[in-house]
Amino acid sequence: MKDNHLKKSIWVFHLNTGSCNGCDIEILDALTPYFDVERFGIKLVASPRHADVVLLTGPITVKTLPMVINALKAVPRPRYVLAIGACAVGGGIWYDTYSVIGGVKEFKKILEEHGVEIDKIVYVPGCPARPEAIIYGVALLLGLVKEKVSKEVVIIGEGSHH
Amino acid sequence: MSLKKLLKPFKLLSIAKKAGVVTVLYPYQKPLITSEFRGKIVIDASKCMGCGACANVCPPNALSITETEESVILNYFVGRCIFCGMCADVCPVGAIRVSNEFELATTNIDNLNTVLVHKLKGCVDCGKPFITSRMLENVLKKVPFAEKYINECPDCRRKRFINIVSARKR
Amino acid sequence: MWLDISLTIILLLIMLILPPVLDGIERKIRAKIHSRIGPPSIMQTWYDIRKLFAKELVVTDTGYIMFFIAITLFSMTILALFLLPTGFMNIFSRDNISLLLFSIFILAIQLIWMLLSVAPSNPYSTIGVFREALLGMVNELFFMLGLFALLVYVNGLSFTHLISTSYSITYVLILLLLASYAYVSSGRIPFDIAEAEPELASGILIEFSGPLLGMVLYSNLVKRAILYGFVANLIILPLLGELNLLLKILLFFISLLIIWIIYSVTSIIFARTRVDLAPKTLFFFYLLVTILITITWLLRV
Amino acid sequence: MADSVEETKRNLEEMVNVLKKYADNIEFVERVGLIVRVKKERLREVSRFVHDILDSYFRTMAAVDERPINNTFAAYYVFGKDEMGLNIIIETHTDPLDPEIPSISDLVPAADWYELEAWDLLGIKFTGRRLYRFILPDEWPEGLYPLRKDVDYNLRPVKPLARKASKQAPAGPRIPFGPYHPALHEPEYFELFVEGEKVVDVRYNGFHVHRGIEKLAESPRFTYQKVPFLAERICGICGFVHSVSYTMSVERAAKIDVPERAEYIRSIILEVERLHSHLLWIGVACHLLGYDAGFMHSWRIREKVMVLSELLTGSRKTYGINLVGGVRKDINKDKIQAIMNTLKYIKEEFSKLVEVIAHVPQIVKRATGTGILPRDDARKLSVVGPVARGSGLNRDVRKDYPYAAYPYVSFKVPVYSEGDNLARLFVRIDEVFESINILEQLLDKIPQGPIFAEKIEVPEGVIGIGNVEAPRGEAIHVTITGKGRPYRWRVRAPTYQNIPALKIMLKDAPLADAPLTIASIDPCFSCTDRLLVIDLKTGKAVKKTMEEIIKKKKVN
Repeated sequence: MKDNHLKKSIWVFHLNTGSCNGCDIEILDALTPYFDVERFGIKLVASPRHADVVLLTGPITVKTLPMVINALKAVPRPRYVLAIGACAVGGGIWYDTYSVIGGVKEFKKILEEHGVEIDKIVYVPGCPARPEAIIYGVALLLGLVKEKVSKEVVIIGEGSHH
Repeated sequence: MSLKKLLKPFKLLSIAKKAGVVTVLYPYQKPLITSEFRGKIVIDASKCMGCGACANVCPPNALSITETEESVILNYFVGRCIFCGMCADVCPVGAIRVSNEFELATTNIDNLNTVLVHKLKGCVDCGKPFITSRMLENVLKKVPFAEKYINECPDCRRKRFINIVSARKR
Repeated sequence: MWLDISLTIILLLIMLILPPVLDGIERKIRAKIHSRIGPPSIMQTWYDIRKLFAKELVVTDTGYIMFFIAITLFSMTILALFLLPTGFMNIFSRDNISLLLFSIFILAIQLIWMLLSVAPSNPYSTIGVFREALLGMVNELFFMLGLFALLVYVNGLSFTHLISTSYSITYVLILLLLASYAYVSSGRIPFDIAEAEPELASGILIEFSGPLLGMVLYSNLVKRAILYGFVANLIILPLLGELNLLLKILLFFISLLIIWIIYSVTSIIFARTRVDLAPKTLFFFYLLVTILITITWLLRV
Repeated sequence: MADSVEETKRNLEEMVNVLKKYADNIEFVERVGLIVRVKKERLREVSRFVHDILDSYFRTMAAVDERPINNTFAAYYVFGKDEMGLNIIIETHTDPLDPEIPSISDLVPAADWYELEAWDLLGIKFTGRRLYRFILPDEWPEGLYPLRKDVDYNLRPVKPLARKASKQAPAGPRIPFGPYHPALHEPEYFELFVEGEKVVDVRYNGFHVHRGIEKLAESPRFTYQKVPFLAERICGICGFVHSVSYTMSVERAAKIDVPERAEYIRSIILEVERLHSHLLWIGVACHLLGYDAGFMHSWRIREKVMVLSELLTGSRKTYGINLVGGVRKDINKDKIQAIMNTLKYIKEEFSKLVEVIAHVPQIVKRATGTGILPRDDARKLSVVGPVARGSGLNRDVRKDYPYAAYPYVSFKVPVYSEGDNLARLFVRIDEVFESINILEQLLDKIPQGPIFAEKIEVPEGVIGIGNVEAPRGEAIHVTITGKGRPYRWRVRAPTYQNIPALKIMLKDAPLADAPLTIASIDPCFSCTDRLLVIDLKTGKAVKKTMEEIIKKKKVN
């Protein structure tokens, strides 16, 4: 994150786009005594106008899409998105049904069409993403921790050296 | 009496005092995790034979099999994984292990993929790629006498079979 | 003279820096009562405000009105700070009407705060301001009554008159009234109805963003400090006559801190009252105190 | 005992005799209930008889596209007779080309949403009532019904509906009073029409979380053993409830005998889930009333339950261990000890906390006498769970339609008659202690043995009903079996039944009570909080009037 001011104070807005509640409850859980994200200077706010980071959960159903776009538009720049849970990252178990968009990948295209820019997206897999995973995602956004995952390609069989 | 009632809410302070600060200082401390937790699955590339049993049971299709001309590609997209561990249960060679890894956040969605490319072995007769070498090894381990015809692709095998039958008829 | 002025400037600076720090302390205490750690340092609120000033300002349809009102609120708050006798060492406290002037400023700030919520065209905000007004009606009315009683009691219109006052039951009651006023108008639970009810989704501040929000939040904290500083003055001024000046200043800040902490703990212990209940409860409470003040005043105890 | 069995039998016979008048065919199916097949013309009479005369309540309705099987559309209305623990299923069929069924929503108010849903998703016309778009988004093409068998599950007829966004946000950026709220979960929302601060009408604008789950389960992507993982994800709070409901419906349809130990484990996890859900709810209710300390501390206690669920199931949300025929994970001595320790902790800490919460004056004031649902209305709307029990209805699926290991334990069902928010709060508080009691008994009695059924074969074309008392009420799943996967799977979450009751609770009440009242039904696919405020006095949305005021200002 380039903005140094944001390092010490992050206000988050929770945007549910049709998730099952699992991740949403874990987000709330991250606020409560055992995890307490306030110790990173994180605060949950009620209006997207106040937010720096949008915590996006759910596969983005067709019905919520307009509201989601509006909410993201309302966030002042620089705006960041934390896509939390299997649904938000990859569309989840219902990634290809008739009533969902299917994860951030598709959603990004739609956002581009609407000219809504997002400065950075952090993907937090998990079903549900446990509070620690969410904290890890935030810590990654803040640059407190290093990324652990990387794309792995293994070639097995003839002509491969493994 | 009523004063006592009025002061009851202040008992909260004693509850808080007794509970103390309970916060777990993750990521500086160990997470609040039990031994049973199911996290990311780890595919042992030295065992996997590309049979696709895992992709078959995976409810969200986080594991998927793509077949191309010369290879079978097993793709594990952890971004959609629901961590049910069914794949580990059904894997015939025990190549899949459920770890308790949950620190999977990334800024690049591509990082969430694990790809296993199984190059297909060619048929001894026509040279068309048809089976992964691991599968071959495994079949041989279980049915040693299959050695004769296992190197042939199903098409060639069928052809040969037809040839044998028609030769007999003649 | 120069010493006076430089001391005043230093005190003013402290009063400008202090409110967010006090808020930081409050957040730490609240976290402790919640069994958790809370913000990383007591400077957290300052970090928040600094960040808000670095953010983009989204201008809405009614943006310029909001901007204008927010600026007015900010400057009024700073002006009121000048009038507060921080350690009774400011240039204005020499004049004869500082107490009256100060009170007028307090009322004006409340009024602008309400205007602030009319500015954005948002239903939540509108309902928020109606609620604020409903509560304000009772609160402001009894503030004026309490102030009137105080002015009569100390027999003067300036803070300097407080020094020569002595404690009595009447004075304690007046103090109670004004301290309650300070509590309610600083928007704390159970009386933060306008801002915090969940059906209002952060109420009157919903449309503010970036620097504008930072300004409003900061003004609100300074307003809190002013109100509590006022109460602190009421408490300590009659007590110290001939003390060393620096000691007096120190005492003022200590009592400000203590009042802030007591108020914040109270707000943690209780829940929010309902919008129709709050004015009623307050009215009867204030009425009772006012009647008692009158009786004790008449009996001269 | 023998007497009551005899009596039940006699009652049943009597009932069948009367029902014969209406029906073409009556069949009693073991583990499922009484299936009454009627012509659609007689549906209204028979449902009136079952609902009013037999005094049963409306549980669910499954509409099915059976054209590939028998060239009809079918509807299965499920009524429940609590005292006998009996399901009365009224089955009716209609024409495939122009499907029409007479509406019963005037006789059985609870059927209202079911008919709307069947119209929206299957295109079955219910005559004698107003039908409108209910679940699908506005842009969805008319005449395309996603639950029909000839429509693919992954059909996306409209380009991801971007048009609407631009339509909704004219001239410059504006805050969506879209359905989002920080504290609570989901994007459902209510439109409250207010006069000043008084609510005069409520409109529910929901189904934003519609993800096409039922259709997905019928798709080739799924099999009988995959659906439990889908069912869990219906709700992140009561996931296990849904997976048990589903597996139970299949097991009952296929007459699969689940080993007793598996049933015990299911019950244990269900109760653990109830504990976490109730603690969650109490915390959220405190938060809504501005009592964050209560929120923090009840969630602090709840965290122990979360750790426990992870220990028992491998997932903090009790996901992933339930399958048709049994469970995947056994519990051992260490785990039993862990449960015991947690229970002790919760009992101690929770009773202390409740004492404090119940004495915070504002909480008591705001919960007493607000959001009242009278008993009569509760009965008419067939509400379930704590909402029913808070209004004096003694309705608990665990007692009335026993399942899993509940027949083996004894417990009380807390019932309060006031019908206000406080009553519902008390029901939940009592249930926390009752859950602890049930868990202790279960742990004490758990038998040894296998945890998975030996033989699992599911015949085609049979109906099964699974019901579970979720923390927020009864969840009921109807499954009609198919080849390798459900032919039709109808899920009914408790909130579906309870939301219509909000209209009564909220009407003429102050706006300030609305959040707590809405939260008091513990909405599952949750809604709770985003409201569109419309002032009826001026006849316009407040937003508009405000704009006008400001315009006038500009002119001056």
